[in-house]
Amino acid sequence: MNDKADLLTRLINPKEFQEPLDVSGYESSFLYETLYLMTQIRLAEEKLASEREFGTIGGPVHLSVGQEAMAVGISKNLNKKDRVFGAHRSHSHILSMNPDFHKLFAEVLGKETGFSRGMGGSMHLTDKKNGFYGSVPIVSGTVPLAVGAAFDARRSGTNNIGLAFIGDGAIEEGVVQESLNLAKILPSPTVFVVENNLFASHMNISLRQPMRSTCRFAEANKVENLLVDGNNVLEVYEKSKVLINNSRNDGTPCFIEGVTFRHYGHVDWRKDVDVGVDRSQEDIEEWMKRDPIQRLSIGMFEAAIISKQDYQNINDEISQDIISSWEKAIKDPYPTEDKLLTRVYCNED
Amino acid sequence: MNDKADLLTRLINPKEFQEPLDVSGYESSFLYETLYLMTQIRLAEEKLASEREFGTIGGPVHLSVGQEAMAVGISKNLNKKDRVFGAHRSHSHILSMNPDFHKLFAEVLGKETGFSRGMGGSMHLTDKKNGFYGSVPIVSGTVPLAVGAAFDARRSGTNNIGLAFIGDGAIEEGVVQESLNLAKILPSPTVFVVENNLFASHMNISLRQPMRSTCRFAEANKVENLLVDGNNVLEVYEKSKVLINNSRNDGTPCFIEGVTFRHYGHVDWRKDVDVGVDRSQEDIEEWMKRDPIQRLSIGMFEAAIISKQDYQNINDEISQDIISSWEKAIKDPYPTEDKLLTRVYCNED
Amino acid sequence: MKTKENYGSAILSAFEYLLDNYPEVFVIGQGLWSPWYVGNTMKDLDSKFGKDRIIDTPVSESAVTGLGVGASLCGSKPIVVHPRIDFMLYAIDSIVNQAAKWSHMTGAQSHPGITIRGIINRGGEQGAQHSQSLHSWFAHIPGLRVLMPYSVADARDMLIAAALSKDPVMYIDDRWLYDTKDELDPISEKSISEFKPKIIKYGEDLTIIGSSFSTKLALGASLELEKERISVEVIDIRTLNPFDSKLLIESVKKTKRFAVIDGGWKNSGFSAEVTSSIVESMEPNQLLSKPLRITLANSPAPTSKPLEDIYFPNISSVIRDIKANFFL
Amino acid sequence: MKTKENYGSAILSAFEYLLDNYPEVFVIGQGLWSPWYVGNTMKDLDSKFGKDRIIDTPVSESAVTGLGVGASLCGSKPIVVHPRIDFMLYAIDSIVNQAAKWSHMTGAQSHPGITIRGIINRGGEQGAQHSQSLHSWFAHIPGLRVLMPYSVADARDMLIAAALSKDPVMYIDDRWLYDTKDELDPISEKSISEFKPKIIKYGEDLTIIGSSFSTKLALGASLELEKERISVEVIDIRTLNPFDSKLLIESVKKTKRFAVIDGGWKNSGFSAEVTSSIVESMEPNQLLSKPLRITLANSPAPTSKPLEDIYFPNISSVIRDIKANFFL
Ligand SMILES: Cc1ncc(C[n+]2csc(CCOP(=O)(O)OP(=O)(O)O)c2C)c(N)n1
Ligand SMILES: Cc1ncc(C[n+]2csc(CCOP(=O)(O)OP(=O)(O)O)c2C)c(N)n1
Ligand SMILES: [Mg+2]
Ligand SMILES: [Mg+2]
Repeated sequence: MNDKADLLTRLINPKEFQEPLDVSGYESSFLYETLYLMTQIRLAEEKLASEREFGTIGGPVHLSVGQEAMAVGISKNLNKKDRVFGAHRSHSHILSMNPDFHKLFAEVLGKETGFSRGMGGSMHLTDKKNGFYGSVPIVSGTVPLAVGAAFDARRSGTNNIGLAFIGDGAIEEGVVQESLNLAKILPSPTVFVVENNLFASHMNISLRQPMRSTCRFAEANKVENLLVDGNNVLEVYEKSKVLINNSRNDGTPCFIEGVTFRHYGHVDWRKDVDVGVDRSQEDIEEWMKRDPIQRLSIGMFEAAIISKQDYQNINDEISQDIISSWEKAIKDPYPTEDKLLTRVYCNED
Repeated sequence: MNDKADLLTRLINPKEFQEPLDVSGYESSFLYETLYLMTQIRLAEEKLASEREFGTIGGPVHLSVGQEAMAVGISKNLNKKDRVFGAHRSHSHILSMNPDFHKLFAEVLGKETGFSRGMGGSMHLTDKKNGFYGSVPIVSGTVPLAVGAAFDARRSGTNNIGLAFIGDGAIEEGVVQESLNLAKILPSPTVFVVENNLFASHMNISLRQPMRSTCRFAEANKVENLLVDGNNVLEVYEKSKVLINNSRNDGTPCFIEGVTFRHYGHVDWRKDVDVGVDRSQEDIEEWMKRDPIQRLSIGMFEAAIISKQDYQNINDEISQDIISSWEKAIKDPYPTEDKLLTRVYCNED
Repeated sequence: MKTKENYGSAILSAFEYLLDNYPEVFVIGQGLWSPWYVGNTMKDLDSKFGKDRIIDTPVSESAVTGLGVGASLCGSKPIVVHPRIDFMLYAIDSIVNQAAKWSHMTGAQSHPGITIRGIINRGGEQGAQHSQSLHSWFAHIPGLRVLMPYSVADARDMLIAAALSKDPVMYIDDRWLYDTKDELDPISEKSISEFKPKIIKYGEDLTIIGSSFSTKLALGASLELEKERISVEVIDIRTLNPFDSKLLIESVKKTKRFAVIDGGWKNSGFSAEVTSSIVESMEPNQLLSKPLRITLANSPAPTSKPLEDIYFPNISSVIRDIKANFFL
Repeated sequence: MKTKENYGSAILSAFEYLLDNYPEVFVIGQGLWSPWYVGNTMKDLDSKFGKDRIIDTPVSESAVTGLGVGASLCGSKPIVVHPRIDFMLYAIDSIVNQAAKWSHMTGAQSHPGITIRGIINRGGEQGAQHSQSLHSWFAHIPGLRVLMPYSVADARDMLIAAALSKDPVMYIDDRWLYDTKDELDPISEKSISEFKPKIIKYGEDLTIIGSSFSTKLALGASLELEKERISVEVIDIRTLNPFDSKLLIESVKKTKRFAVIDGGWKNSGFSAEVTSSIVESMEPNQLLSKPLRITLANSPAPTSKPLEDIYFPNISSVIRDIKANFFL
C-alpha cells in the first residue's frame, strides 16, 4: 500500500519520469514495432486535430495524444479473439488493434467505408474481427459490456478476455463499481484498464475524488491490480502481461491503472490550458517532457537500436500513409439514405 | 485492517457473542429506555407478523426482528432535526425515532391516520417532524437523498446530519458507491449505516461479494468507518456516537457497519429457512441466542437493574399499547378517493 | 399432442426448451436461485441446468444488464431477468443507450441479441415503486423490440422467439396473467416478426384494443357487452415495437369505433400511439365516434386498498367508460 | 425597461435572479466550473456566487440527482444540471422512482421541489448517445412537471418558476434555440401552473402544434405557408406534464385540421399525446382531415452528415409533409 502511495506521488508529479526508457533486454523488432505503432497513432491523431481545426471534420474528436503508451503497451498482450471496449477517446485503442488509417479517417468523416460504416464517427468505433468490439461516448457505458464479453469468452471455453479502457472519470460512475464486483464474483476474466490522465474533461481528479489513484476500488473488490507509469510503454507492457495472463488462465478479473496525461484539451485540437480547472501551461510543458514516444525513441537512439534518421524515415513513411488514406477517405461515399432506417434492426421483418 | 478481519470472522459466526451485555457504567434510566424501545419495536413487529399471517394486512411486511440493536443504538445519537432515511425494512428505524404504534399500524393498513396518511403502507414511511424523512422499497433509492439532506443541513449552517440505513445488498448498487464519493468530496455529513444481516433476500453475502464486510467500500472512499457487533446495542451506541459526532462537527461522512441477523425470512412472517440459499435452521437457532434484546435484558437482570418481573411488566404494558393502537387503527378511515389524484402534485394548479 | 399449460408454466416451458436446445442461452437476474421470486416461471431451472447457466446475482441491475448486452455481442443468447420493471430503472443506460442503439452505431456489423425479461408485478398494496409497467417507454425507443404476451401460447412462443432474435428484445410478462390456462401445441420456433397484432374476437360495432393483461380486460368487457347485443372486435397488440397498425386500421374501418385499454399511464403512453396511428390513417368521417383511451389513473400506484381498487381499470370500469364514451 | 436577451442569456439571467434572491437555491451538475460546457447559460456563475453554490461534480449522474432530491426535501431549492439528457439515463431512478412519486408516497407531507435541467444537445455529427430529448418519457410520469421553453421569455421565466415550485420539475432547453433573440420585460415571478399552451400565431385553416425547437419549425413553416394563402395557427405547448389540451381543442375546432411537430420519436411519443387528446375530445366530423405527426425518423441519431440532414425535421420537410397530408 505504501509503495503504491509513494509511486503515485511521483507519478502525478510531471517532473518525474522524464528520462528515456531503458530498452536493454528487449528484441529490436519488438521495440521497433512498438515505436512504429505508437508513432502511427500519434501522427494519425495529429492529422485529425488539424483537419478538425480546419473544419473538414464535422464532429468532435477526443484525442489521446500523449497517452499512446497505454493502448500500445496493453494491446501487445492481446489477440484478435479478445474483446476490447473503449469510450469517447478511443482512436488509440482501435488503432492499437488494427492501425488502419483509412478506416478510421473514413469513419470520422462519416463514410460508408469507415470502421462503423459511417454510422458512428469518432466516438463510435468498432472492428470486431480485430478484437475491438466497440467504443461509445456515454462515460462507462461499455464497462459492463466488457464484463459480459469476458463472461461469454469463459463460458465458451476459450481463454480470451474482455477488456474495458476507462478513464479516471469513468470510475466515478456507479456501474463501474458494480462491474468490478460482478466480474469478481462470477467470475469473469475482465481486464479493467484505467488511463488515469488526472482529468475528466476540465476537472482535475483532486476535485472529484479523495485520492488520485483509482486502484483502491479494485482493492475494495479484491480484484488484482497494479499502478504503472502510463507513459512507459515497456512497463505497461511487462506489468500488464502478468495480470492479463492471470486473467486468461484463471478466468478472473484484473485492474491496471496507468498515470498519464493528454497533450490536447478534452476535445478537439485546442490545448485549452485555461479552461481546465487545475491545468496549467507549466504542467502541460512538463508533461510533454514525459512524452511516451519521445522516451522510447530516445531510449532506442541511445541504445543504438535505431538512428534518428531511421526514425525520421519512419515518420515520413507513416505520414505518407496518412496522406493517402485521408485522400481516399475524403473521396469515399457516405452511407446511402436508406441506411438510416435499415441498420436499426437486424432486418428480421 | 487485520483486527477488522478477525472481528469479522467472529461476528459472522453465530456461536460467538451470545453472552449477555456488560451494562456496568451505564445509567439505569438509559438502559431502561433502551430496553423499552427495543422491546416496543420487537413486539410491534411481532404483531405485524401475526396480523399479516392472519390476513388482516394486505401488503408485504419486511420485519427487522433480531436487528433492533442497530436502529436503537444509532437513534440514541440522533435528534429530531437530523434527516434519517430507510428502505423496505424500516419499521425499526421509524419507531426508533418515534415509537408511535398507532401511526405505524394505521399506515400498514393503508389508513388516513398513518405515518404516510395511508399512501405508503409498510414500505413507504415518513415522519419528517421526528427526523424520519422517508423509506422506500427500491433498494438504495434513498441513499443519495440522504447525502443531499445532509448537504442541506450543512448549507443551512446547522450541525445536523443525514443518515441512510442500508443493507449488505444495497451496497451492491452503484449509486451507493457514487454516494460515498460524493459525500466525501463535497463534503456532506452523511452517516451510512449498514445493517449487514448477511442476506439480500434469499442470497447469502458470500454468494454476492468477495468479502463479508462492507467497510472496505468506505475505505476505498476514505470515509471514516467502523465495524461493530450489530446485536450489541451498547456497542452500537458508543461506537457510532464517536463517528456521528465527528460528522456533525466536521461536516464529513462516516460509515458504520453492524453485523446482525433477521429472525424472520426476507418478507412476512415465515422463517423460510429452506428458501434462503445458505441459510440453515441451525444458523437461525444459533442467531436467536445472539438476540440483541435478550442480551441486554439478561445483562440488566444480572446487574440487578431490573427484575424479570419488571421486564414482564414492561412487555405487558407494551402489549396493551399495541392492542389498543391496533384496534384504533383498524377502525380508522381509509384515505378518501380524491386523495388518489390530489396528492400527486403540491396543488399549485 | 396438446399439453395443458398456464401462462406461468408456459414461460417455464420456453426456458426449458431454450436451455435444452441452445447452449448459447444463459439466464441471469435476481432471484433465480429462489423458488418464490418469479412465481413458478423458473422453478428448478437452476438445479436442472446448473448454476452456471441460471445465474443469481448481486443487487446490481445496471451491471447485470450491461453484462447481458456484452455477452450477446459475442454469440451468447442471454436472458436477463428483472423480477420487477421498477428495478430496471437502474439499468436504463444499458438498455436504451447501449443495446437499442448498438446495431445502428456500429453500422449493423454487430447486434446485441439480448432478451430482457421485465415482469409487471403490481397490486397487493405494494405501491408506487412495485407496480410499474413502462412498456410505453420502451415502445418509444427505436432499436428495441417490445413484446407483451397476453395468450398462454404467446407467453411461451414469444420468449423463445425473443431469445433467438438477434435484436435486443424486451419481453414483458404480467403476474396477473400467470393463472390463465390453455392447451398448447408442441413448440415450433417462430420468427420474432410473426407476432403481429391479432384479432382474438370478431365483432362489428366497436374495436377494443389491448395488450397483455389489458387484452384480458378487453375480452372480458366484450363478452359482457355482447350480452347487450353490442358486437365487439378485440385485438391483441402483442408487439408494441416495432409497431404495425395495419390490422387495427382495417378493423376500425369496419367497426368505425375504437377504444384502447392500456396498463400504463395516459400521457404519451402506448394508448396514445394506438389512437394516433389509427386516426392518422383514415379520413375522419370514417369514424362514427371519437375514440377512447382507458389507462391507469394519473398518479403513482397507491398502496391503500380502496385507492388501488380505483387506480387499476377492471372489467366493470371498462364497461362503464365504454358505454359513456360511445353512448351505448 | 426592456432588456435585449437571447435564449441562452435569458437562462443565465434566470440563474442570476434566483441566486441573488433565494439563498436556498444552489446549482449542481457536471461542467459548472467550465466556461464551455453549457454554452453561455451559466457563464461566471461560479465566480459570482461561489463554488459552494455552483457545484461541479464527479461523473456520477445518479448520486448527484439523488442528492438534489434529498436536499429539496429539506428546504433547499436545488437545480441539478445535466449538460445532455443522454447522460441522465443513469439518474432515472432518482427522477422517476423517487422524485416523481415522493409526494404521493408520503401522503403529500413532503415535496421534492427539485429542478432538473436537462439540455438537448444534438446534431454536429455527435450521434445516438449525444442527441436525445426524452421529454415524452417524462411527460408519461405522473408527479413530474415537464417544461420546454420555446420563447426567450419562457426560457427565463420558466426556469425561475421551476426552481420556486414545490414539485419536481424537468426543465428542458434546446441548444439549437440559444441564439434566438427577444426584448424582455423585467423579471416578475410567475407560478409554474401559468405556463399553459399558448397561441403564438393566429390562423384559420390549420393548427400546427409544437414545443421548444419544434415550435420554431412550426412558426417557420407557417410563415412560408402563409405566402401561399394558407392561414396557420401555431400553438406552443410549453408544459407537457401536467398536460392541458383545452386550448388545442378550441383551436382545432376552429381550424378543423391539425399537425403536431415533435423533437422526439413517434411511437408513444408526445406527438401521440397531442393527437389523441384532441381527437378524443371532439366528434370525428368536426375534423376536415386526418391529423399529422412530424417527428424524428424511427432510428437512433446518425452521425454521418447526409443522414443527420434527413433525420431531423426542418422547415422544408415540415412544409412538404404538411402539404402531402392536407392536400394543400
Ligand atoms: C454518462 C456521461 N456523463 C458525462 C459525459 C460527459 N463527458 C464526456 S467525456 C467526460 C470525461 C471523462 O473523463 P475520463 O473518464 O477520465 O476520460 P478522459 O476524457 O480523461 O479520457 C465526460 C464527463 C458523458 N459523455 N457521459
Ligand atoms: C432496485 C431494487 N432491486 C431489487 C429489489 C428486490 N429486493 C427487495 S429487498 C432486497 C434485498 C436487499 O438486501 P439488503 O439491502 O441486505 O436488505 P435486507 O433485506 O437484508 O434488510 C432485494 C434484492 C428492490 N426492491 N429494488
Ligand atoms: Mg481522464
Ligand atoms: Mg441484508
